Amino acid sequence: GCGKSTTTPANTASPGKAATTKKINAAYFVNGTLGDKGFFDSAQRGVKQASETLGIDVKTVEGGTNQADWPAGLESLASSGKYDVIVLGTSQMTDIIKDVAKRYEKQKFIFFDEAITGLPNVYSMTYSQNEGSFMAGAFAALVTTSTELKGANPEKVIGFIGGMDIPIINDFKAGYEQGAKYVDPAISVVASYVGDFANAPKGKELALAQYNSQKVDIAFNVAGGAGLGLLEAGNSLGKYSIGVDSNQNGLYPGSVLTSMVKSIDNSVLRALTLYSQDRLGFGKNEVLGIKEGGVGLAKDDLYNKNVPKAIQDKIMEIEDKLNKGEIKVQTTLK
Amino acid sequence: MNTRQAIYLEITGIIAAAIMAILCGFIIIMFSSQQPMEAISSFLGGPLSGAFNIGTILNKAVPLIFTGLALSVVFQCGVFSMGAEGQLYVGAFVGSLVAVYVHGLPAWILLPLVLLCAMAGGALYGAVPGWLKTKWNANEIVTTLMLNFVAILTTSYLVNNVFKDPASGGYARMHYVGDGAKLGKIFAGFPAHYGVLIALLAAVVVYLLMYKTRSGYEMRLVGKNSRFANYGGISTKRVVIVSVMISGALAGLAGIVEILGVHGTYKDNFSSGLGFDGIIIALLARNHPIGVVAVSLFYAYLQVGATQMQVGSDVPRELAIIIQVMLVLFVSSQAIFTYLKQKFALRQKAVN
Amino acid sequence: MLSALWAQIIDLSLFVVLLRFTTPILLSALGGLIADVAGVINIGLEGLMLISAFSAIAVGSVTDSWVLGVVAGVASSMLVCYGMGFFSLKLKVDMIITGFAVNIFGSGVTIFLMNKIFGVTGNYSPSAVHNIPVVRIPVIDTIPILGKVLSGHSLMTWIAFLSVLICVFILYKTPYGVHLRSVGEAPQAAKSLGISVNRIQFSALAWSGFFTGLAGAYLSMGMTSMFVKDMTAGTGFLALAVVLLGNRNPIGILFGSLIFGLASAIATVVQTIPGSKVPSQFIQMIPYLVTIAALVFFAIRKKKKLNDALRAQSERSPNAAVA
Amino acid sequence: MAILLEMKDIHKTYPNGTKANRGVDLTVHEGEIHALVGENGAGKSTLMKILFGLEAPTSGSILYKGQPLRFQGPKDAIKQGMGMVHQHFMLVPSLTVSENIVLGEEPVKGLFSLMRDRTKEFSEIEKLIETFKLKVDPRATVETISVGQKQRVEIIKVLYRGARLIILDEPTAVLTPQETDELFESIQMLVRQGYTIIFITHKLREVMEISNRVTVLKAGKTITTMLTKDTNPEEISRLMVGREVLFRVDKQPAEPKDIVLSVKNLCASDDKGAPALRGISLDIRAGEVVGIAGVEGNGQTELVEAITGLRKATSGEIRYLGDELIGKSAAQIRAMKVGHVPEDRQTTGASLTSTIAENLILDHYRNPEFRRGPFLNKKKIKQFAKIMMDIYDVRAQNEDVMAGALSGGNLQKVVIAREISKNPKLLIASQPTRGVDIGAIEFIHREIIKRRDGGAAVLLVSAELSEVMGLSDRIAVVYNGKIVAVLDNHEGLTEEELGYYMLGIKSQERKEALQ
Ligand SMILES: Nc1ncnc2c1ncn2[C@@H]1O[C@H](COP(=O)(O)OP(=O)(O)OP(=O)(O)O)[C@@H](O)[C@H]1O
Ligand SMILES: Nc1ncnc2c1ncn2[C@@H]1O[C@H](COP(=O)(O)OP(=O)(O)OP(=O)(O)O)[C@@H](O)[C@H]1O
Ligand SMILES: [Mg+2]
Ligand SMILES: [Mg+2]
Repeated sequence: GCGKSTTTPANTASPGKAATTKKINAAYFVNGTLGDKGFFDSAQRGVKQASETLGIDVKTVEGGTNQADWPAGLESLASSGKYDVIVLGTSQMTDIIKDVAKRYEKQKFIFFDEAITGLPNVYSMTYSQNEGSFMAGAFAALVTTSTELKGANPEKVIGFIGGMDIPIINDFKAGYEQGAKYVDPAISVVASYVGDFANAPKGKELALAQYNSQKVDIAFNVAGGAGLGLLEAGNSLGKYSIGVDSNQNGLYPGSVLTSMVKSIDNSVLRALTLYSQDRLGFGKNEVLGIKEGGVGLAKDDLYNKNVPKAIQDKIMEIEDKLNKGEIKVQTTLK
Repeated sequence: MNTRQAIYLEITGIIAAAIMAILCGFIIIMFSSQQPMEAISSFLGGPLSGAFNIGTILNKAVPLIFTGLALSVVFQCGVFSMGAEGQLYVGAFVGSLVAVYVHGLPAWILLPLVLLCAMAGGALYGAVPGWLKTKWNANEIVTTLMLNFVAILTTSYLVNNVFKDPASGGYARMHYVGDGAKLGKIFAGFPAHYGVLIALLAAVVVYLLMYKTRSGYEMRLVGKNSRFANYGGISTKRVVIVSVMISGALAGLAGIVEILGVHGTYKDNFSSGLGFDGIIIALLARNHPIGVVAVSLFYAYLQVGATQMQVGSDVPRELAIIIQVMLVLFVSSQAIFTYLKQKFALRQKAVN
Repeated sequence: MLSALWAQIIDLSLFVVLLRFTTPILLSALGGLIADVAGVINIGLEGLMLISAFSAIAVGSVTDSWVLGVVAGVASSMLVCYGMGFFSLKLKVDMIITGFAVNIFGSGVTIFLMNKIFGVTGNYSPSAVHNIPVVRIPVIDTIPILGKVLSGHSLMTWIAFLSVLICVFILYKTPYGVHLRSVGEAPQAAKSLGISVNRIQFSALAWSGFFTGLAGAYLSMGMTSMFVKDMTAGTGFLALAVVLLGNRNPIGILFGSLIFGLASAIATVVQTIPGSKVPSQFIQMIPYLVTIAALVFFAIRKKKKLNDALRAQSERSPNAAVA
Repeated sequence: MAILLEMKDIHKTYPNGTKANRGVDLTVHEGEIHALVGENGAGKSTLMKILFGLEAPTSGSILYKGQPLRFQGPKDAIKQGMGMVHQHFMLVPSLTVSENIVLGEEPVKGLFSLMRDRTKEFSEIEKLIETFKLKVDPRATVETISVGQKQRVEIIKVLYRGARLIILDEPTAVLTPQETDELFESIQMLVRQGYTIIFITHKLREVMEISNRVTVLKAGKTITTMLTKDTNPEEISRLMVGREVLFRVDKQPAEPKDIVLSVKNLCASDDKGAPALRGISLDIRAGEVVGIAGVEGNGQTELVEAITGLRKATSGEIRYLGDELIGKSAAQIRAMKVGHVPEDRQTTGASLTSTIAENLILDHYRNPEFRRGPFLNKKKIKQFAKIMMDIYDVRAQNEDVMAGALSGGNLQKVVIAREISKNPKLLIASQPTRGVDIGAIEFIHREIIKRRDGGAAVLLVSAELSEVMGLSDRIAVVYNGKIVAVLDNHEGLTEEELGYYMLGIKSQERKEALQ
């Protein structure tokens, strides 16, 4: 709550910069509810860290799942005038934020996951999720024919489970397929959709069907909470899976080999830090790809321990090519 | 007891119920919040503080009024439809297609055309369970629940794959509708859009329809005693079909007005349960159209209150919603009203 | 596509999936049934299942005992049912409003408690939970086909089928069951014989909570071992549909659930077959369309059967009125 | 005889303010049949509900076997050896007869006595059926048995619980004369075995026939209690209604004119699809009342429904003033000035949750006179309803009262008012006075005759032979879906003779064939 953070001493921020840090009130508007283990939670972690390290006062407001509530929800924050900066994201908010930002010119906004340029009070950042998914696809392709991994079979089939059959999810799928084909054009991808992002039992059933009947040995979770069913299914069968959005490697060590992370938390923290130092470039959009650390595979100790060296090396190589721009990943969006 | 006293009693009952609910909510808040007073005051006072919040209440009440009316019509006719959600999607989708793809018409033709098409879409979709019921006596609760899923999935497929605006990015929507078909703000600087007026108009029309016309008389009679209606020469099957179609048309209106007034175009999955809220609204209003307006405003007030409590205190969203639910439960308690009436009757006796 | 489906029918994996989908629907539909029979339609199945799913995994993971988990799930669901009874029977709130209220409440309270107790949002997936065990029948397990048909299913699947029998027993073999039915059908008649309508309806709600609680526990400790917010995703409403599809009797509900389970299983299999050109939305629609089709089918048959039965009866005793 | 029960100065005010009892005294002796009479709404049922613990009295005292009583609910009353057969059936339609009988007191067996003991259930019921000669099949589902059998089930229910004081609230209202006779035999057998009976009825003939003493209620108060043998129907009715009541219908000989309705070879099926009408032919002329006599279930219901368009005829013709009615909808037929008082006013003749006004305009809401533009003319409708209530003496606060809050007699007046006020050329009246008090019966009979004299053709269907014989100019007897006799209603015609036709023992066709 507010009571706690006001007592946080300002000197918790990095020394030297404390002097330039001003007392900031920020709000984080969630156009949905927390607990998606994805964007929203990740950004929440970012603002939380910001409040701890920078002494910013952060108020999180959940707008709920009814889209009609979002314009009013955001506007009520902007019109209150209580907040120096409002953090929010997702492409569903693009038109809404444009409208509100024009009408509340003094209000500053930090916007993630969709590009907005030309509005002097909005800073936006985007993540090349297709690049991240490309890495996940390449990783899966390397795993599925691996001889070192016990759960891998010789068949060149990998799985994909999406929450809904919608563009944002299909962009993940497109990147995933490109990555897999890049490694081996003969790989085929089995894709299924849960229908929502909550029905974990159904997610698990779909995954079980993929693993059991389609010779899938590694599958990519792009179904939020429902996708946790996939991770569990993979673990229960001794097969593999790839987590999404945040680092899910620890959920089932040895089965969740890696996760495709979008570092929204870091980027939000970074943006707020810059803001506190008056160095944030409002009016601009920044693209955070593999190179910028905006997206990538989670390479933690578990990754190092469980993923064969050969695959790790190959992944490094592909990442390098992406960074250099030698590989171009197509996006289905726009 | 005359009508005036009855109204007083009703109001006293509502106030008593609200006080009980707030006490209950307060107890919950005490356990979980550091700022109980702020929470309560932002919950109750927040929604009425400022033109912006008041306008928001009005806007939120609009789709509730439509779906509440939609369901009150079928409920009065004795059909327990849960299908407003699906009809709302179909209506909104059809209406949006017209709004997005028909060009070159002046606004005063286009807008009514869009609304009419939405109503037609909802009505036709509503006719399906009505037909299944009258033809084969297929339970309408089952068919409407299932048809909701069918409508949501079908429209989702279409907007994602056929009618998607390529510029819409990760979440599919159609092209934005032109200004001609939009429902603008009634006053500059006040959020309420013209849908508010349409909703009020719809409530009056439904009131007149249900209580002042022959069709309304027939529908209510069929709902109350279909044997009697049949004996009186009323074709109950026809009346049932008519009522589900009127209901579907109103649900379709709910959808298209929300699109034109709030979203600006058809967005995938835009409703999230407005059709189900309508069921609660209609039941709370005891199926009376004017009651539907009052209850919708109350419901919208509670929803805005729940958001305001989240903004104005440390109470999380879930708790705010639980308190909102408590209020609804207490206010819909018949027992409290009966109790008051009995007390009243006893007092009257003592006086006499 | 069809050949792949066929292959799965042959190797019985479709059957296994069917059983898993059927279990929670069947249990919660039985819960819906008992309330419905007693005249208190329970729209709150969805919320009850969520609450039970959360309580089950919360207690189950903390105590490391699936038995305690299931008990907690069932108890919490029954407790909320008592709350429903308080509002609908004592305070005379419309039963349907109460049901919707429970759904909203269930979603909210589970998220709230998950956050308060475990400090997590969205989902709670404890490591190393002891799930409701799978029953392997020693000898049969090894027999090729029979093994797959009879062995290796969750204990809760067996409990679900057993519950059908229990419901038949309760409803038709005990005095209590007759009271339930009479209270639902003719409350005035029951009251005139000194049967307390309120008490019976309260108890019906408790049973409703019991079976729905089992269904919820199975979601979080059988089908999966986690709680995800709103993880029921409409299962309660499907169960409600199955109650009506099953013609308000336990055996009908068993068949209704199996039809729905089969449709869901087929949708799952079809979705995972590579190269299918049918859009996913239309595959997801299969169970709902099948339900409508089944309902219409049964409605037509019922109409016909009733006519036939009545005709046969009136032919047997043409002068019944005179006799 | 010893006093079994004493109710003193009972008052009851319902939550809505209705004062149903305002000082009732009732003393019942052990082993007697005590009749309780009074107009509709006099408070008879209320008094009995209080006695049985279903309603709490506002004030007053009850002594039972000398002990003061105050029941919390029917369970206590049952425990004390009371049983009540309610005015409207208190049965669960989908359960079997035996399940209904033992409901709440089921014999049990097995572990923890969890299971129903069906064997014991049946054997105990068979014993009761045997002893009291109450014929009914315990295995049948209640919704499939006849009204008379349902009444027997209600009585067995009471006996099964070991009741010694049995309250019968209008048990004969829906029974045929034959069923009534059977019921009376059972009652007499009970009394011989020492049971005590409280018997509510509107039929004074029954009071005279069976009761030992009679208590008269009026407007919630006891007027008097008399020995039946010391009084007569005229006195009782005077006490009940407060004026002289005419028992004989006062009418002039009919002057029949042209044929209004002509039914030829009409065939139709019942709800179950079995043939119910097997070739009915009948003419009714303007200015005459044709009564249909017959044991219920011989096609009367189907005949009325076929004529009024509520049931499809399978063959034959129905000519009404030259038009063919078969194939016309109920709405069209009603519009052709056919009035229909249906046999069941609670479910068919009225909508109980609608107001009196809404019930009264069923025929007129389509009428342009009651419209203003696209809307119904509320003012006109109210006015119309007020006038109707005035003419037909419907006793209620105003026209906005729910029909369900009316007593049976008043509700029937609403139905009669609606059907007669449309000035029908053909009036079909089915059981027009069932469950209605004698004052109202007199009124309804007068209205029907008035219609006849005004030139309408009247088709009367009644299970009450005295009513058929009192009102009709000609009597057609139906048996098994056919008209077996059409008799002129002359002085010499006896109930006995009619009875032979009704039971199928005699038939005109056969008689003619013999001659
Ligand atoms: N539950 C009730 N609530 C309010 N008023 C009631 C209720 N039951 C009966 N009344 C009213 O009380 C009065 C007496 O009713 P009661 O049923 O005792 O009459 P009754 O003598 O049995 O009449 P009937 O011969 O028609 O059966 C009537 O005016 C009736 O409308
Ligand atoms: N809650 C109530 N409020 C108002 N009136 C009521 C209520 N309950 C019952 N009544 C009315 O009281 C009247 C008396 O009830 P009861 O059931 O004893 O007899 P009835 O149906 O009027 O009698 P009958 O069959 O002799 O015509 C009925 O008309 C009934 O509709
Ligand atoms: Mg492989
Ligand atoms: Mg009575």
